[in-house]
Parts: sequence; structure tokens; C-alpha cells
Amino acid sequence: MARVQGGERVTVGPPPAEELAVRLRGVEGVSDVVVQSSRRLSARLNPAHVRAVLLRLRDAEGCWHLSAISGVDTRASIEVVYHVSWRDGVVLSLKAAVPRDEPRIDSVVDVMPAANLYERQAHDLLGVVFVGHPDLRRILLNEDWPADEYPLRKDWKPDPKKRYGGPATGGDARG
Amino acid sequence: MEPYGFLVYLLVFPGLGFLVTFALFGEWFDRKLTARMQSRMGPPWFQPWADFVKLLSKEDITPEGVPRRLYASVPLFAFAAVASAFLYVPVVFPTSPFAFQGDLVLVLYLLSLPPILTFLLGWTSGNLFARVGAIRAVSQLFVYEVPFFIAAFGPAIATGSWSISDIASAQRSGLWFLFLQPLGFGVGLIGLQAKLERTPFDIPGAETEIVGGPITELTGRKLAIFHLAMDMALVTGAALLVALFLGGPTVPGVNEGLAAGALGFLVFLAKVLFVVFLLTALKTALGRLRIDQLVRWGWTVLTPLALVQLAVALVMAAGGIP
Amino acid sequence: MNRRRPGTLLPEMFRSLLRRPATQPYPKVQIPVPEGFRGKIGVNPVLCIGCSLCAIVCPTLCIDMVPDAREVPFKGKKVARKKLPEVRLLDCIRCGLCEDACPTDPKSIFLTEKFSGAYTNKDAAVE
Amino acid sequence: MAEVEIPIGPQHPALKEPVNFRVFVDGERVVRLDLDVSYNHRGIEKAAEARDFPRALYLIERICGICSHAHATNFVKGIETIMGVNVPRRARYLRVIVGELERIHSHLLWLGVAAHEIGFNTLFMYTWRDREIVQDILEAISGNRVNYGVNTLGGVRRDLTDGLRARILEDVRTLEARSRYYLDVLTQEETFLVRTRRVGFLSRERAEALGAVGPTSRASGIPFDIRRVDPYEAYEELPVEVITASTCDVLGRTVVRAREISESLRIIREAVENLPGGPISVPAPRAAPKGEVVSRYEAPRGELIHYIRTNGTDKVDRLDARTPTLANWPSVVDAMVGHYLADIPVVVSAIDPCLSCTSRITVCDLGDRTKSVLTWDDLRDHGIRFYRERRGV
Repeated sequence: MARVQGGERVTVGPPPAEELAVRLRGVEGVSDVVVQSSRRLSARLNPAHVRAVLLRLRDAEGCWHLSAISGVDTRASIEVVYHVSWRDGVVLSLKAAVPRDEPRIDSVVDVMPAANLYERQAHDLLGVVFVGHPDLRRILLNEDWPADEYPLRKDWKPDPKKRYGGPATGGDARG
Repeated sequence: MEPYGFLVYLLVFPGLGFLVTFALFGEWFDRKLTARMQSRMGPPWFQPWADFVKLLSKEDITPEGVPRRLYASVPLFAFAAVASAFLYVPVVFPTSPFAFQGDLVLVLYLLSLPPILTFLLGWTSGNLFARVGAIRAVSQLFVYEVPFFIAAFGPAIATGSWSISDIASAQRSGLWFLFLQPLGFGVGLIGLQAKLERTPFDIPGAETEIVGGPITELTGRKLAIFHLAMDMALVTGAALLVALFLGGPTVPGVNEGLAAGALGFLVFLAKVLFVVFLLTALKTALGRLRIDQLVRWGWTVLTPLALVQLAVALVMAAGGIP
Repeated sequence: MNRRRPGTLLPEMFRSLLRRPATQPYPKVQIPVPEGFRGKIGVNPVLCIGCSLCAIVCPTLCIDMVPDAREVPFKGKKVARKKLPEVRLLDCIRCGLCEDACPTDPKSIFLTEKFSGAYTNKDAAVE
Repeated sequence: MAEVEIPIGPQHPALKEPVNFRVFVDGERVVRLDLDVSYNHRGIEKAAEARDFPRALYLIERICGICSHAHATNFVKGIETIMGVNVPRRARYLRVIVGELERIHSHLLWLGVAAHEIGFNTLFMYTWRDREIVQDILEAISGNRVNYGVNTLGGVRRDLTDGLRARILEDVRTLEARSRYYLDVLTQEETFLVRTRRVGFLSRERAEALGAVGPTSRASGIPFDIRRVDPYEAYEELPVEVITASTCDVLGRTVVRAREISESLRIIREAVENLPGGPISVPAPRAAPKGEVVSRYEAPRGELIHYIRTNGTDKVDRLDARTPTLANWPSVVDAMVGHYLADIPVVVSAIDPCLSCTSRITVCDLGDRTKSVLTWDDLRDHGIRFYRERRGV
């Protein structure tokens, strides 16, 4: 299927999320595709196949728009969810579960440049390391946030002894 | 003139006292007019006075590593330049007591001092934004100074004299140069707007790009004096345009005695406020240009227009038409 | 783009020169407030039955139930009330959930139309 | 001239909200740009996990000042989809009306700010004066100019009386005349055109690749409007015409927004004229079953996504709010390189950045809700110490 420019044919009426689901079931690395509603479906994604699946979605299926990347801490593991917008308003959510203690996954910035800031946000708040990301720095937390703490993890509590930004107590600025 | 009359003239009436009052009134008139054109209420009449007094009481900071005396003297220089320029512009009688052949060139030079001083101010203050603003002020200076001078020379050539007072009295018969050389008046108006760095041309002081421009680091008394100097430049520039193109304080027909003086003064006020009105309308209606656009527009449009006007004036002068 | 020219705003500018300005001197001229405006919270101690439903519902938890033993007329006889809601006005976001949750009729905790944008000190905000 | 680094922000007159650009210029031309958006982060996602739905709604509504209804509606309709609550038709219409009113006042606000960026203050004054008409309507409907609090789980809290409907229709007529006037001014005023044509150029391919959304992408020719592509609430019955421009520059974004104002006015008139009868809300259960939803909404600045996960309790398990401005930042960085320093404010404001949306965390101790009060000196010390260490300034 040729790469659809802009992707969205401006039609109203229930577009077939099932059509995409059928096609997805054949793809290697994608498992238990669930159609939630006429324009929403989700699927589990093997972290090793992230780049391959997204490349195929972009070129073969014409998903030109990566809407968002959400990081979710499900206590068992950290799920990196890729929300890709397909034709006629269908949104496909691909959930890639990575181990909590060693959250590493391939970066897709060269496949879809929009992912740049989203991956940095997931890294900043949940500590997921995106291998191959050109500039994996903190984006949302302040500069002197303790390096190894990720606030959106379920087991994170603000440690009263530590400083999370804000002024250095004591010490003379002139000094 | 006997010494006391001289001092009164210098310090009180058409001199410093009147100039400062008229400058602050001019600023209020400008701000109130802009506000009403933008369907806002606008400030009360004493707002410029209040600003001035408030600034005088504020802390006077000199940035580190800046020569203190030089930095403090720049606003004073600007103030002095503009105040002395005003003396040569006829206010009550068509000829100002200080008039001499060539005072037009002197006034034009004195009026172009403030932008150069703004550059000096910006460059020495060491602030990054001020430095960029200073460069812009100078590059803008070259663009509008040339057409402004050419436009001012038009009437001088028509009357064959380099004194503003002669030019003003030559128009006593009511035949103003505005009608003879309309193009010159237009270029002069735009040149004055650019000299005062008002909106279509407030590129050096563009607050949304480089904070305060050259005067970012100016505070307290220095800012008060510099701001007053720019207000006085507005009024002096307008008075110069009135003298050159609108016949200064002359009323056709009435030319002797006290009545002429009083009437002349009122007519002068009306004409200056009319010119300030034109400048304000220009400021309110247009958005700010970019520096490269201003330079291109200046050389390709403004200067040729001034040259055309000069050529016409030369032809008319040669042909004997006043 | 049809005829490009500077000064397209000139006609509108001169029209507004003659019309009244759109801005008002706020402290001198009070701004009219529409009916149903969500202003400061008011509490009516007589009607309030102290059920603290408002305190439970409040999104910012800014209503404290203050012990306030008092006698109030209720259907012709005197009834004892123990608690009264006290609102920390600076935390209150004026959402009106307390008014919706209040069981009394007419409401004993309600949104008034009083607001004052300009204060000179914090306490003035609370009166 | 050597490469000069000019800091723009976090406090800067051109930026209404704290974002820090480190701009590297050669003379007046921008060579490189580094962006830092971490100044307004308030931890709403973490805080939302500690609040039940009604409280979380009022928290999420305050993510952003000018698109508060967008966030509230998006969150509420996501939870309602999970709960399977069927919101009455009248409530859907009311949500669309307040949503479109919010789009108009957001676009008018942006038009004024963009005009101010290039020194065109008169248009700034006029657009903000006409915006008061919209603010008055919103105040009459919801009782507040911003943070309307109109939504609740299962419907809407305020209804339109007949008097209010007549007044809205009349105000819509005056606003239509004004929006036509602004469209003429924007396409004819020379000094405006000179500052916006071919400025901040973003080709269609770059916009697609960088994931631009909203008017920024529509100005580069991409017909991507959630109200049309993925209709929600009452947009199935109120079809929206997708407005695009092909000039791919700041002028295109201005024209798209100006024409979207008249489009929104048309939708409001249509919605108010045939407002269906019936109740305005239905009771909703306290807790939501275990589930997840991707809730999409066309905010004034573009596609807003709330990815909500619930775990059977009355609290949200995870809320990820990806706001349009975060999606538009790469396009701004890309569109600005190569332009003039003077164009930065107008290019940045062209995506209508809403910083409160983009960053959402800070330190507030959730346990006993103590907030540490920072004195001015503390803040100053922190600033000086930080800059001395990091950048040796």
C-alpha cells in the first residue's frame, strides 16, 4: 500500500479498526491484538521488535503520525506504550513491557523524529533508557534533581533528607 | 538683548522651562492619543510628571566594569544637545533671537546626537541585549539620517538661506512649503519617526526581542533624564518640521506688536500638536519592521523620494518660483 | 492576498477615537457581574446542620468543620448544633461542589457574587 | 562575528510563560537552538494518582489556563468511556459549545500576542477587546472566565436558559463581523505581511515527520483535525470543515487560526439553534472498572491525548497527558534555524506555546501537604549558585 500522504482521508462514519487488527495479527513481534472500539485497538509488542514494527507501520500501513509515547509503571514491569494514529482516526496502542530494574529499549527517533521529546519525557520520569537516542537528557525535571530517582514510579516517595530542587540551604551565595 | 531678558528667554519661556513642560505635555498627548485610538482610556495628564519624579527617586545603578562618569554623562549630553537645538527654532516671533546663517545645519546635527549617544550607552553598558540594540541603533541611523537631511534642505534651497528663522518668515505670506514640497514633508515626517525610534522603526528598543535595547541597564536619574531628552527630541523635531514646512509661528496678515507674538505662539502650539498627531497615527497604525527590511526600504524608497524632492526644489529655485 | 497596503487599521482607529474607550477605571467603576457568578463562599450558621458533607466533597480540602455549639431556631423550636464549616478562602477554588452537596434548602453554604480583584494585603482578601 | 549565545527566557517579555532557549546566533541569524521546558512542571500526573475522580477532574482542569475545558472534557469523556456511562445528548452539545467558545477566546488571545510580538500593538488591543465578548458569554454560562468547571462525571453542571441562548446568538453575529474584519486586516496589512511571510518555514514533510499538530500542521497543508477525523461528543452531528493553508509559514498559521474562529462561530450557532432537550447529566458510579482508554480532543493548539488507565478503584492508576505544545516544540526548533533573531518571538508564538501544559511536576510533599516557602534570597542564591557551577557565567 503506497505511503498515504497525510494519511487522513476526511470521511465520517465508523472506520474499520478491525481491518488494521487483521493485518497486525500477521506481524512478527506483535501479540494479542484487542479491538476496544470502532477507532481504538491495542496490542502487546515484543521490545526487541520495536523498530521493525514501527518501521513497517510507517511505510506499509501509512501511520505517519506518532501521537505519543506513555510510560506506565505496572509494578510488575514498566510498559512503554506507543500510540500511533492510523487512517480515519484509528489509534493503535502498542505496549512494550520492559523489566523494572533494567528498563532498556531501542529508540525510534530515526524512524519517527516526533518521538524525540516523548522518549526523553519517559526517560526523565520513569527511567527508561532509550538505546540510540541522540540526546537523552532530562527534559521536565529541574537540573539538580537527584540523578537516580524517577518520580512517576509507584515505589517513589519524596525523601525528606534529599533536596529536589529549590534553594541550597545555608551557604552564602557571594562565597 | 539686555542680560535679564536673555536669561529669561534662555531659562524660562521658550527656553528650558517651557521646553520641559511642553515635552512632558507632548508625551502625554502622544500616549493619550494612542490609547484613545486603541479604544483604551489612556493616562491622566500628570502621568509623565509622575513617571519623571518617580524615576528620580529610584536607585541609580551603574553596571560593573562600566566607566561610571561616562555612563552618567551620556544622558546629560543628550539632554543638552536637544535643549540647545530648541533655541534656534522660532517659537513666538518668526525670527529667533539666536538665529544666524547656518543654524539649520547646527540643529540637524544636534538632533542626530541622541541616537549616537544611545549607541555609546548600549555598547558601554556591557549587557548583551544592549549591545545588539546598540548595533541596530547605529545601522538604523545611517538609513534615515540621509533622507531626513535632504528633506530639510528643500525649504532652505527654496528660500536661499541656511537659517531656520529666515525660512519660517519667508512663509509669512501663508504659502507654506508643505504645499510647495509635500514629498519633503512626508520624508521629513518618516525620518523624524525613525530618529525618535518610534514604532515602525523602534527596532533598537524592541522589547519583545531584546528586552530594553540600548537602555536596558539604564536606571534611576539617568533613565529619567534620558527619557525626558527623548520627549524633548519629539517636540523639538516637530517644531523643526513646523518651522520648515508649516511656516512656524507666522500668521498671514498679522505681523506686528504683541498680538502677533501671542497669536503666533498659539498657532505654533497648534501646528506642533498637529505634527505630533501625525506621528502618533503613524505609530499606532503600523507594526515594527525588521532591521534588514528597514535598511532595504530606506535606501530603495526613502532616499530616492528625498532626492526627487531636492531636484524639484532646485528646478523651482532656479526658475525663480519662491 | 488582495491589495496589500500599510495602514489598514486607520479607519477603525479614527472611529474608536470618537467612541467611548472599552476600558473602565476599575476601582472607581465596579464591573457588572452576571447572575450565577462563582464568587466568594458564604456560610449561613442558622441554616447549617453541621453534616460536614461540604468538607468531604471539597476538591482542595479547604473546608474545616469547626466545633461551634449553638442554639438555632428550627421549625418553631430551638435545636442544638455542634459544628460549623469554616472555609480557608485562599485555598478555595470556588468550584461550587459544596453548594451542590449541601442538603439544606435554602443552602447554608453558597457562592456569593462578591469578588475583589485588587487587594493591598492578604487579610483584605479574606474579609 | 563569532557565534554569540543569547539566552531568551526563562523570564522574557516575548514569552508569556517560562521556557528557556539558548539561541546561538551569528550576527543576527540563528545558527543553533537549545530548548529547556522544565520551569513549569507541577507533578499533576503524580498528583492525579492520589485523587479520586471528581477531585482529579478539578486538578486536571488546571493544567492550562486557556485550554482548561479541553483537558477537563478529555479526561471526563475518557473515564466515561471506561465506565460505559452514556452522557445525554444535551450535555454533549453543551460541552461542544463551551469547547468552541474556548477555542475562539484562545485564538483571539493568540492573535493579539502574535501581533504584539512584532510590535503591532493596536491589533493586540482590538483583538483582546473583542475577546471580552466571548469571556462574558463564558462567565454567564459557567460563572467563571477561565477554569469553567462546567464538566462533571456523567454530564454538565450548568444549563443554557433561553435568554442566554438568544444572547449568545446575538454576540455570535457581532463576533462574525469582527473575525471577518481581522481576516482582512491580517491579509492586507503590509507591515504584518512583511514580518510573517516565509518566516518560520515548515514544509509538509518536516511537519509530518516531526509530529506537528493543530494549526501548525494544518498551516503546512495537513488536513488533520480530531473533530473531523475522530469525532467525539456532538461532532458527529455537527460536522467541522477542516481549515488548511498551504503557505507553511507564520502567515499561514495566522490565517488558519483566523478562519478557524469563524468556523467555530458557525458551529456554536448551529449547536445553540438546535440544542436537544433532555437532562444535562446522569449519575455516574464512584469507581471505574479496570481498563484503559486513549482519549483524544482537538484543543485550540492541536491534538491533546489523555492515556488513562484505571484499576477498579475510584482513583486513576496512570494518567499520561500529552499536550499539543509538547508535540509542536520540535517543529519550532526546526522552523527557527536560519532565521533572524528578530523573528524568534513571532516564530515561537506561532505555535501558540502553552507551557503550563507542557511541564507538570514540582516538589510538593503529598503526605502532610506542606509546601516549603522559599524566600526571595533563597531563590536568588539558587540561581547564582546554579549558573556559576553550570555555565561559569
